[in-house]
Amino acid sequence: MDLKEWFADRRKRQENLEIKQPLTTEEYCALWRQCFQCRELIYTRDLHSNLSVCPKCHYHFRIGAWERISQLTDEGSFKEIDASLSSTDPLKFFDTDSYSHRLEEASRKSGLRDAIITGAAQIKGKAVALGVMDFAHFGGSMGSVVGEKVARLIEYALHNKLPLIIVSSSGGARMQEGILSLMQMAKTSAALEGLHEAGILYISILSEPTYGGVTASFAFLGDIMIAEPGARIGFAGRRVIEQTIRQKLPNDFQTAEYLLKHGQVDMVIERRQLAETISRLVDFHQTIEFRPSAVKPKIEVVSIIEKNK
Amino acid sequence: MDLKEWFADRRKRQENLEIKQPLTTEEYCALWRQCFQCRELIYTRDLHSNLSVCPKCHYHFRIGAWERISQLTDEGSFKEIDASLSSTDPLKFFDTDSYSHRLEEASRKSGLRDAIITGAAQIKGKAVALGVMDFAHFGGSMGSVVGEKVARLIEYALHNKLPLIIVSSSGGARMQEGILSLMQMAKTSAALEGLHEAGILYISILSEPTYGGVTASFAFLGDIMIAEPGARIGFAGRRVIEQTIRQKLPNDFQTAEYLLKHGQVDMVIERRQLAETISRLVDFHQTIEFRPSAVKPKIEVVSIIEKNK
Amino acid sequence: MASETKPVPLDFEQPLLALAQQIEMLENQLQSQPGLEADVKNLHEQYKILRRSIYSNLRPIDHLALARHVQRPYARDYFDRFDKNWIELHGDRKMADDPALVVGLVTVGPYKVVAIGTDKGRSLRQKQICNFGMPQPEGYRKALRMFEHAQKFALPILTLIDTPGAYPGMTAEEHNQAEAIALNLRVLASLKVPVVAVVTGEGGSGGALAIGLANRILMLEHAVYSVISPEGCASILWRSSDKVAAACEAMKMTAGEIHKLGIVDEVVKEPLGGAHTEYDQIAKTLQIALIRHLDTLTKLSPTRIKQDRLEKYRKIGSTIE
Amino acid sequence: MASETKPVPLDFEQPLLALAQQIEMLENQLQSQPGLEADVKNLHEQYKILRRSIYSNLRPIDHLALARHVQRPYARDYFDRFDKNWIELHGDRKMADDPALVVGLVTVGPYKVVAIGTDKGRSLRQKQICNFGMPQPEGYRKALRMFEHAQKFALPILTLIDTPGAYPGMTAEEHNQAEAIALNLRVLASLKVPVVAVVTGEGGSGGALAIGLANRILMLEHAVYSVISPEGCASILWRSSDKVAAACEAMKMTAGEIHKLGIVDEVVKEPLGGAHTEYDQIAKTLQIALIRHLDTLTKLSPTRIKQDRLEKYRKIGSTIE
Ligand SMILES: [Zn+2]
Ligand SMILES: [Zn+2]
Repeated sequence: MDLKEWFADRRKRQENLEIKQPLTTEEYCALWRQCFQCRELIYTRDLHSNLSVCPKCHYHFRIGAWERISQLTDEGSFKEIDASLSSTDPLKFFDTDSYSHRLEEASRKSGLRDAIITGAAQIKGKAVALGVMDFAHFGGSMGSVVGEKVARLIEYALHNKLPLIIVSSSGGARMQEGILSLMQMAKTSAALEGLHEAGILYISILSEPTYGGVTASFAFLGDIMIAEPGARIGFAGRRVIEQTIRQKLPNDFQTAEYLLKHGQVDMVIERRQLAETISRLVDFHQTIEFRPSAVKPKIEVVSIIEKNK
Repeated sequence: MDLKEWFADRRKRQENLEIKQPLTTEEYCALWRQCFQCRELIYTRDLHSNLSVCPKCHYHFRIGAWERISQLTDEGSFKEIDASLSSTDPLKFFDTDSYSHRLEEASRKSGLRDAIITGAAQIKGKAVALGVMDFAHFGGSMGSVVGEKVARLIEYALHNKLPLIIVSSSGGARMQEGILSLMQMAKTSAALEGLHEAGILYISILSEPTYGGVTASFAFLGDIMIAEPGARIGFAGRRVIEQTIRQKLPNDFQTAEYLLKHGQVDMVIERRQLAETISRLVDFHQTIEFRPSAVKPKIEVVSIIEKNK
Repeated sequence: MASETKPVPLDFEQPLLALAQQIEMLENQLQSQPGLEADVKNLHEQYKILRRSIYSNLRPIDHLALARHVQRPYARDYFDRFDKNWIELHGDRKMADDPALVVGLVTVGPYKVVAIGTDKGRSLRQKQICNFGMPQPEGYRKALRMFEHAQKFALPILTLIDTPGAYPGMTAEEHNQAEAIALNLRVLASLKVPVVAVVTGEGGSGGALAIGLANRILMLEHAVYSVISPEGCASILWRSSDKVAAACEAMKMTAGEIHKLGIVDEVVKEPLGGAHTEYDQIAKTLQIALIRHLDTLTKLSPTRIKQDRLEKYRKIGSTIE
Repeated sequence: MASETKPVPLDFEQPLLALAQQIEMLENQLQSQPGLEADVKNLHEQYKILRRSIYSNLRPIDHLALARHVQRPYARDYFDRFDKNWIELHGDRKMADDPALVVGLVTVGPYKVVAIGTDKGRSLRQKQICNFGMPQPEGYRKALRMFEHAQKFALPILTLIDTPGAYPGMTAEEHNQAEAIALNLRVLASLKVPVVAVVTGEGGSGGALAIGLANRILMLEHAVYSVISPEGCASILWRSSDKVAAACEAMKMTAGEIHKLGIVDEVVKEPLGGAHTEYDQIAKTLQIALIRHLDTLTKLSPTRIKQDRLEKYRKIGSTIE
């Protein structure tokens, strides 16, 4: 019997009711979470203090944009921009429900206006322009708002000469905005051309999961590409590919580690190392000209060096 | 009994000696050549008038630099440059014989100073800078002379704003010049950087065989890459690869057609089409700005076109 | 299409077929009953009217059927008609030559252009070779090489798009399909030569966009362009494969609708009955439109050409603040 | 190398080993025969003299043995010592991460550089993974990506070369090894950031040159650099595998000889006994040399840096007119 059943059973049998009511399943679920990978039950507070990484098997749980921001940035340093930018329903899209209504539902559940938060921040003392996507809002899908916020963030980075950091998590394009959503791929990539030309650093961080139009645009255009351990990342989804090629894919297909092996990301970095890694990368690329420090390093001369005559 | 044996036999048996001496084997060989591919015997004069292509199976025989130049260029248009540039023996290289002596032997056999002829020419009316390698001279190997002549030809093309055409055929680097020969790869590639920056067209033509240092430098840096049918082209030689991977390679490995399939050349062009193809490519790339011809083409308006409002 | 090839009829053309059969029947009786002549003439008139009426009332899914018509002209059909001596180039220079993506040097009226187009393949064998018009990363990288070629030689770029999308295969993912598309987008944005894209048939998602980021986007009258295939949309949003027609409607994927959204610059009128009924005619019509856009674009400075493209995409989207 | 690891002796060091054994024997007898002390001391002196004498009379093939020594320090050994926090990057962004070619961001004294090096692998397992230091096209394309990265961020490039050459494999050819190397050469020639290349062990042919076209070329004292492996040269020119020593002599492949030919700008002195006997020391010596060259090069303008490199290569060769 696992813990969940045990709690449920206890409630059913009304044991030891004298002192305290037993936890309801809902209360139980709020207090405990089970690791998707190793099935370990983890006390929710412990999970959060461990950056939502399983202490036993290091499985990296999906995290929301605000949790990510608080993990990455120096306390109090994040200043959101374009917070009020919201979706319209340009196509008056209706499937089994209207897009307008789905938007409301999505915001109610996620507490966000759209699937990305953008702003200025400090990461271990380094000023950056930061965008963080949230899969919990509408599957992290990219519609006009995500596209516009990413484009504005890129322009913000360009005008303020700030390194750009984007943490992606997305199921792909937002179908309900039709062709407009497809065009956000073009819009964000075109905006990045400006940053690229100016020689400003862009670090793209791929988290579980990142797919479709987001990967095939700004998320794969980083100067440095970082993935979180175990994150599944790709253009086409696993199921679509299996249907197309009519064979089973390897288990680790499209994982961060698989991508590393196939040369698609520079590194797979544990969440606890992420802020430090970003900070060091930003620091390394801040030399815009060759600028040796004023003080030469102390190195013993241990050997004669032949000079070229 | 094949024709060769028949001629030999005839001589031995002293038949029909009254009117004419029979052909000696040497005379016979000068008159007839056998196709390497389909084994057909071809009258040498026919072979030459067919551009040294087998009339039966279209096998493209190796041809020398001067024969190539006469095939490609408009009659009398070729003006050689750097004709007197010759090899030295910078390493005083000696294996079973001295490099100096081998150089003499090579020139005696090939009638050339080194493995490339360079100059200015017209191809179907288009002015070009042309370099043609000759495998018959020292296996078409690249030493200081080939490197220097290619570099000068590139500079000639650059200064005169002429499209550059190089027909390669080479076994690789000239070992007898050691590291100096390796550095010709760097030298020719660096020279091409100037041409590339200036936006001048470079068509690289690969003929049977092209290998080693020549492929890994100027021969694979063409804006347009053309190979002759059946030509074997690669970096490492077939035997070396078979020894390394310990398996047999497919028959068509490293052929022009194989390269086409693997995306390495733009086209495989029959020798009889080569001059015409070069001429059309040169013509196409001669527009340096967008320059619509003065006269608009006559096209019937057959349908209404909606204008974007 | 060769004139002897008969156009294959589509579902929505059934009423026309029925009428055509009636006409044929009557015509067979004409010799015995000459009095029917007026009726036959009248029916011919009716046929024309019906045809026009059908074609002016196409539903989105009918446009889709026309866009996917087996006889739809493909990139090579256009290139051949623009320039019978066009020169095809091959390969990504790295590992493969993707037949689903055709590239070459094509003269369009007074302009020499670097031409890039998807190819679905005509025969079954060709279709398999061309992977039914779904390029792989090697195809997009072949296109990328041509973008750079065009930039180097200051040649305008023309792309013809007719693809279900990028190929969803295992090797395609291993060879970084996402990066191949993304990089094409950034490089297309950077070019200082004019880029004109035409959706000639299906514009399928990111796989179409990868050669579609352009100064001017044209769509043939019956072409469609969408963020996901209507089948995919129906199965995800309605969880039903019966809802393809609804998905077509909801996504606003026809040339007319996308033109109204301000994304497509021009809708190119097709011959009545669709582009597949008159290859020469649609090629001529398209050529005239292309020349007109190139006339405008080539007058701009290289910097302005790039700026024009960046501004176009910067504006696309619908948000409130 | 960790101090506890004993250097593996080479053939030409046999006389030293014999002497060392004699010394050990005598030392064992010291307690019983104290009169031997002077002899022991004398033999120790002899040992030092012999070692110096051996190392000042190395034949080319002895340098080759040192350059290929199993304990020879590799790129990672240097990067670790230049900057214990150096950041390794991975992959060509297209399909693979070639372990035979290591790339990263390394601080060398006051300079941040993009560092690129071949890796032969230390353990048998690593050697197999690293393909014995023979990169494939994907490796050279990883390097190419880093060249462009360096150019974008105005970072100097440092390359450390120790490779038998590019991998002669079937896939390597299919993935266009020739183009991968050739393109690296042209792009290296185009860069406006300083490039310093160091042959630390074996400089094997085009596979070495693909990351070796630089403003300054350094060679470690016992490193070798040649257009073909001496084994290959012997088998082609002498048609005999016994003639490796002769091929080594004939090709002029040692640091000293190549320096005399004017191709190498500096020969970096190794610790007596070879770089493998003192990792920390050779890393320090190399670092000093690198900083000195970067001091000079970073003072030049970007245009001048490129020009400096082009001029260097334009001159290489020996011809008469
Ligand atoms: Zn776990
Ligand atoms: Zn033949």
